[in-house]
Amino acid sequence: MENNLIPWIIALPFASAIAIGLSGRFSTHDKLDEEGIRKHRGMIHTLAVGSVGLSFLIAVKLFIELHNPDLPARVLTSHVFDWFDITIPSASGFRDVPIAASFVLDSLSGLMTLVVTGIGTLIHLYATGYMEDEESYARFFCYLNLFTASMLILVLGSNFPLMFVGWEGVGLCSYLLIGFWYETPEYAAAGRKAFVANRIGDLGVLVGMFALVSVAGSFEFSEINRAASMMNGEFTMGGVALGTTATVACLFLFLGCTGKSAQVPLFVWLPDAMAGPTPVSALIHAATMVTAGVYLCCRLSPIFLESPTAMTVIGVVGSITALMAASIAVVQREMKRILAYSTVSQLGFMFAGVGVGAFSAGFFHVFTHAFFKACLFLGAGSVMHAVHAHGDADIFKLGGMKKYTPITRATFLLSTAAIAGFPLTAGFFSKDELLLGATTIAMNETALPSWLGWLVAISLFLAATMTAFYMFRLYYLTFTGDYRSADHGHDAHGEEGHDEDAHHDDDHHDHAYDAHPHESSWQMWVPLAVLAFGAIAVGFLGLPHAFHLPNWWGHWMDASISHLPGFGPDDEVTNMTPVYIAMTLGVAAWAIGMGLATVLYREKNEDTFTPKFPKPVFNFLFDKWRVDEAYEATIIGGNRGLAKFAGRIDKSFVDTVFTGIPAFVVKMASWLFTRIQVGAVHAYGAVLLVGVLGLGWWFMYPHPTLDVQTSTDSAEITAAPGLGYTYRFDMDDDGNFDFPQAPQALEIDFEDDASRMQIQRVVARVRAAIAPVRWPNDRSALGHLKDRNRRIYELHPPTSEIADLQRILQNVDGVEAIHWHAAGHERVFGDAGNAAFDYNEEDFVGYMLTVAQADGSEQEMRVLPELTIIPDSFFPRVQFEGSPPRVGFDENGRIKIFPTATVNDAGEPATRPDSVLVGGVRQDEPFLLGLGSFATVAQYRMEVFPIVRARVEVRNAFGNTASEEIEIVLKESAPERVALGGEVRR
Amino acid sequence: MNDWLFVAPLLILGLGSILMMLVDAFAKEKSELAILSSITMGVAGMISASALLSGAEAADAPEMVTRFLAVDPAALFFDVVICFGGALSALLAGGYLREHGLERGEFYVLLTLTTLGAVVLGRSTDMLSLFVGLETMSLGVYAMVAFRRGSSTAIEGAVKYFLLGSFAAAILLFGSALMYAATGSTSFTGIAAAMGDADPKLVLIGLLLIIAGFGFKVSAVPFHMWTPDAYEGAITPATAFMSVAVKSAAFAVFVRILFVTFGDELSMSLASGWPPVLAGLAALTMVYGNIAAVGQENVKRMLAYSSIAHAGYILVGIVAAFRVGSEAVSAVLFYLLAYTFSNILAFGSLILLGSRGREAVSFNDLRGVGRRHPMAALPFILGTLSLMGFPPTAGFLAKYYVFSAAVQAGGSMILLAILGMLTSAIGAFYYLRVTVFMFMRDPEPGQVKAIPMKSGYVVGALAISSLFVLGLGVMPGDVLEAASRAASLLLG
Amino acid sequence: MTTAGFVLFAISSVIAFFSAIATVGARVPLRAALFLMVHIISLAGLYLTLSAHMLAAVQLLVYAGAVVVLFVFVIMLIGPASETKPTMKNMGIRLVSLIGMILFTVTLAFALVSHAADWVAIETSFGTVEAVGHELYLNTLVPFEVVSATLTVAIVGAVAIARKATEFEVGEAKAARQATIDALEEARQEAA
Amino acid sequence: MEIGLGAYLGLAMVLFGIGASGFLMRRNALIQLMSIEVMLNAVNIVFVAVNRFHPADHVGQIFSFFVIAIAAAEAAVGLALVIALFRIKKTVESDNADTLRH
Repeated sequence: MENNLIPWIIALPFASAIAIGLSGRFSTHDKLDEEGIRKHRGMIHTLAVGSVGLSFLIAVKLFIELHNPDLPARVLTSHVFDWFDITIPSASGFRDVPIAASFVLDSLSGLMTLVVTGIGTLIHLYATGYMEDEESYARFFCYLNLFTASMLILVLGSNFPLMFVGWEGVGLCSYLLIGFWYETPEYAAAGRKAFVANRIGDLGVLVGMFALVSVAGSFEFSEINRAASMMNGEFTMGGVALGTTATVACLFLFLGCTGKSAQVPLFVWLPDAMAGPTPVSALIHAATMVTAGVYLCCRLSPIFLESPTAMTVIGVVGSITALMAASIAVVQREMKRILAYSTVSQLGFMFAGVGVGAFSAGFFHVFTHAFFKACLFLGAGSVMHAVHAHGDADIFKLGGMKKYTPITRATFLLSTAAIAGFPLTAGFFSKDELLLGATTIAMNETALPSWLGWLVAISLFLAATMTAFYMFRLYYLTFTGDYRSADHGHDAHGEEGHDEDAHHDDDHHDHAYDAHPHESSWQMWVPLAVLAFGAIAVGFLGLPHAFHLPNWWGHWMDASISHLPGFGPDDEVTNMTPVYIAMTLGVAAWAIGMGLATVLYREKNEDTFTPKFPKPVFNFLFDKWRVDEAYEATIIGGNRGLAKFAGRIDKSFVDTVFTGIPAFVVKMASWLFTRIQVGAVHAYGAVLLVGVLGLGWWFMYPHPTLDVQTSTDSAEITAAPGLGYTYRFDMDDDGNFDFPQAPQALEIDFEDDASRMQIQRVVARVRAAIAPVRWPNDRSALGHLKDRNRRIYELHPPTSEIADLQRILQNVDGVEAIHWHAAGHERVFGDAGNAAFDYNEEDFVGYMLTVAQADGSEQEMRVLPELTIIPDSFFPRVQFEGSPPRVGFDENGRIKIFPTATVNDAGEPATRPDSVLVGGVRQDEPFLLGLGSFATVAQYRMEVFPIVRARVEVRNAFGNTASEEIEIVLKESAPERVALGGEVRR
Repeated sequence: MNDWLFVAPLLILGLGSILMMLVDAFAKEKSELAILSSITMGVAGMISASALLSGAEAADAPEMVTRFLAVDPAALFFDVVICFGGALSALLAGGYLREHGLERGEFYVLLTLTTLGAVVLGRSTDMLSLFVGLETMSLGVYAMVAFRRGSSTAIEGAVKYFLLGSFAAAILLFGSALMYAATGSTSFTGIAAAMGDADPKLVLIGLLLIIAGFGFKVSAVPFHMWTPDAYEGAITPATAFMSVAVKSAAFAVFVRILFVTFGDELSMSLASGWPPVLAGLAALTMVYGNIAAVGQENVKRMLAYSSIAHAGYILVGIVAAFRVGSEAVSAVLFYLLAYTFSNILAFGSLILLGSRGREAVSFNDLRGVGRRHPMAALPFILGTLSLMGFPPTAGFLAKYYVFSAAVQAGGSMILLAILGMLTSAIGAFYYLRVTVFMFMRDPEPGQVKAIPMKSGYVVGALAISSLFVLGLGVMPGDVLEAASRAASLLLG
Repeated sequence: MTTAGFVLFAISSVIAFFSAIATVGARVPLRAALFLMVHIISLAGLYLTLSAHMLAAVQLLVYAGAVVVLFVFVIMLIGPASETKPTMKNMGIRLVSLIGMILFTVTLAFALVSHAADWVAIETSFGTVEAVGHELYLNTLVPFEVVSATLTVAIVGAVAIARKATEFEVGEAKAARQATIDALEEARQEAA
Repeated sequence: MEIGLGAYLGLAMVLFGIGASGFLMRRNALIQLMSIEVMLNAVNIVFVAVNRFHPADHVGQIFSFFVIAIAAAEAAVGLALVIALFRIKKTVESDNADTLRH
């Protein structure tokens, strides 16, 4: 159903971003006094929060509309305008596929929109408090609003290109916001890193998109999903079959997801992204943008389900990510860093879920995660704000914060419980669903292998245990115990005991924090409270349906997300074992992790556990498995070397050859061209006159072009039409016009018009059984391959052959010379024929002989290599003893063959008896070679084709004439019907 | 009543110019003629635009009018292009003339009447109205070029333009006379109807002379020689006007005459018709215009050569139409609209970047101005990007449509399209040079630094043009639809 | 065609031909203007052979009476400078275009001369003031109205170009020149 | 010798050519202007002559009427330009105006 409100959801934050951006430009702070700045900021945050809030309200309204029973499909669409057409190849040639700017709000994108706008509103509100001391206030909110708008385009776009606009948009905003404090080089570097990692992934999205579109023939998600069953065909790229379309597309799309959603191996950017302001971390790098990958998988769930291979890859990668990130988080010491790795780990959970086909569960985790992770980040931000930590806060310099920041502490605790999987919190339910998906796959017969299910289940259990552990570690160390920065006097750095191996970055913890922390303002704690409530409550939307509890989530998502057969929200669960296993694993993970953390860290002021890890292990974990170093050593290092090399090439070679020289040439040409522009009006007039004369020439002289189409029994000769043209045709090359008053097209029937055509002269072609060359493999004495790609050969005409031919043909009375030229190239190469010429296999017709006769006339012969016979050695020459057979012309210019009758010294016939054959019969007497018939003279096959020369003379209204000649080689079947001087011989 | 709508733009332009003359003569205070003329032309364009977009049709406009002036959608489309070009030029003049001490009311009267002539020319369906419209337009433009009468370059450009222009007009006129001799009719349709029995000699000579005449007006090589001099010599708003409205009007009637009068099979044949000729002219024009623009040091002159190059691209579209039909013509219409706004942006920015005594004319004047005044440099970049054909600007789509029409036409037209793309690549060289000079070069010591003028008019014109350049680039839908409707009705 | 018509045609065309050559070839513009007058009158004679009486009169009135007078007026205004001395400047280009033009003209003239058409009978009213006026004001009203715009443009344009600078303009021009000088001065100081 | 339309057309072409040659040859802007007048008059001959052979209406004569009017307008602007040129360059040689080039 059309709904015009949808675009407004996007337009509001977008407009606000523009307004704020412009206001920032036009009222820089140095022009304003205190009061002005205050007013300006008031304007900015009213706009920023208001626009997103309004979007949220619209989203809520539309979401309620989705429940309308008249909308069974639960889809609202909005077509805004036709964007552009793109031409794509399809089975039936090229076709235009329209791409519209249209949006769709269904159960999937509806929920995501609620998350983006709802949590977005809270974070915008929070940011007004958090960023209150920031100078680039306008810039921040401009970016943040722009991000929201882009994210909404990503979510609501109904087709791939539009989604990609959002996809790139959020990437850009993320880059801008990570590097928000770009004065600090590391922060700017973090932004760049994020951008590069994302760009690698984006390439995957594009490839995946075109793979899908090439089959579905549409960019619309709905169309692509409808075409899911067609995705099982082979997908070839450059002639190489890569697998089914679904597999190829899904793997490439997943590459995009690993970038955007920080999966192994492209996850490295996300922890560094914490360089940005905390609200950014909360909004972009925890709640919304990073889940775009999961969203994309859910959006295209029918396609992914077509490819078990891709699903397996996704499940494995997700599991590895979950485990790896969780293990890194265990030893980290900065609040946002721990949360960042936790995010990566949780994203791994989601993808592991997707990999086992639990799309709905995966997306449920996206939903719940958005609440508690946003709350955690904001809580961390609140703590940092309280102690005036810039960038990040070291938990070993905090402690006891519950005294100073009670509200933050309460919300943080609730969220920690949720993420750790405390029973009946949101995280508990969503993790349980994921585990359930895994165990179900493990223990049921499906398209997906059961080992995948076990792998996912076990790694998720381990990762969840670690999650509970490091989250409570974080909570205890931050909020319980004593505030370790209370005393300014001593060096906090040395106090901490455990960081003997302080080779890691310690920019931020070589000084203590503010001694007197304070609770944050209402703008900051209200969002915390709301989010914490969500972290506890939203889990109840997805109660496990195996126990016949109302599972609103599953039903709701069923409209947009596909599932494996038998896995629907309404399907009765027959085998309860997986359910219990999942439940047990979930609760156990929470209990073990939280219990361990409680024992080790509750009210403690130092970490007595992780430093006891063997040092290599600790360092390995602390340095996030040294992935960055590995990249540095391999890809980046290699790249850098390559770049240096390329740079040198670029400077020395490309800059001169490809840039410098053309630029110089063009400049010279420009100088030359403008010399005619001498400034005097007479010169201008003269050039104008030249143009007029040129046009005059064109219009006053006819331009005939002849076109001929032959078939077996007729030929149609057409001259180009022109105003006032009259035509005369000469069909026999005798200079008289046979058709003096002709129309522009002349059809000749060979049979009926034979007499009228009066073909009297025929150009003979001799096809000789020479050059039994196997092109292109032979690199014979004949020549060599000159250009492999274009298959051009440098061909030396066989000298011995020429000698033979010369011997035969020079016996023709009055022949003075034989000129060779390659037929396709019309290049004469002399009597001896030694010169080389380019041989292009495709258009090679044969050698052409021009036989110049004593009377000055020329006869043409064409010698075609016989390609069918391949003797052992090249050119087995017939040794002629005495005089060879002769080929000549009779008085009418017809081919006449004289098998010789001379005898040798021994009195035997001088020529080999079978050297002249017609139809396998040896000929002894001179005979005429008829049209269409052939004779074998020595190793030469001689054949006669009639070539008709037609000439048209065009006369236009001005009385000017021009003529054009065309040569028609009559087809093989035609000759016998055409009279040659009344004689036809077979 | 509805029928009046179709001649309303003409009436408004005529009455508006009379009003302006009266205001200029009798108003004591400095009057805002710029805004008055801009509104006059803007309203005229708006009326045509609304008639065009509403899809209204002149049910039975009086024969007296339709014999001379077309009332079809194509005519309305060209009205829009010409009037908007005129209105924006008036705004540019409003800033420029005042800043440079040339504020005289005649300019706006000339501008409005010239626009009237251009509209008549663009709409004409008869050799008579063609000639009258052409001369009205040309005489006005000659005067506008010479408007800064104390300047030797202005007078020089005007003299050359005038002499050659009159010469070309005489050639064109002789061509139409011969068409009359051949067919006994002067209306486009009348000539076309009688062409079958006409003496081919006269038709061919007529066609040749008409093509030469229009080649001059649209500045196709080798009839282009006046263009750089006239563009350089004229005051910048006049240059802007010439490059958009005058050129559009010439193309409008050229397209109409080619397809209405010479649209039959024989006139379009490859052996003796106009498509090969225009293809040749297009190739020459693209190559010459682009290459010659590279070596220019004067930005106006560079833009003059660039406008020659664009004439080449448009000619490609026209030639493509002989095979592809309305699709190519609609591409041409869209191109003209896109080109109008892009060029106004370029010339307008040039105006904006200078002020009295510090006029920006050459590339050297642009040195560093982008870093000193980024907001003023922005429209220039947008304009050059669009002229270069960079997505998502209007210029990109325009080029895309024209070249894709050429590719669809197939045969040797593909070569023409390839040539067009190659020469566009050369175009990037000199368009980007603007940006390079504005942002990456520092002024030489002792060089006068250009300082942007402060003029609401110019800023307004630039804002409107930017909006259109981006709007047409992103949402060309409605305009394209109107263009293709206009094109298909034009081709009948 | 009657004999009288033929004689008139012959005389007029010969005069037109030579007067045209004299016009474009005269060294002194004043003489050229007078030859132009002769040319115009001879054309009026040609028009009479074509039953265009009204037009012949208009030709004399407007061309001879107005345009040529305007030319003479301007020649007088400019004075001796209106004569140009023969030089070889651009002679190459000019000769080339002359040859090209002659080639073009001769070719086309031969092509056109061969055009044949039959004389057709005409009504007595053909070419009279009444008939032409009727046509002009009824059928070609639209171009007629547009021509008024053309003439307005010409007048406004001519005034805009040829008028001497007013006091205000002189002041403005001075101010503009001063601004340029100031800017140069400023730049020089900045450089120093 | 029968005088037909061809004769008029030929004459017109020759006069047009003379005018054009004058335009291309002469350096005096005034004479160039007069050459253009000659060219326009040659066009008028065609219109009037053809009208005599298509006497159903007066299109040709009306056309020449307009040509005359516009030639006058053109002369006005042209002469104004010549005066302006003369003011600045103190000459009416049209190829003296050649500082704008290349």
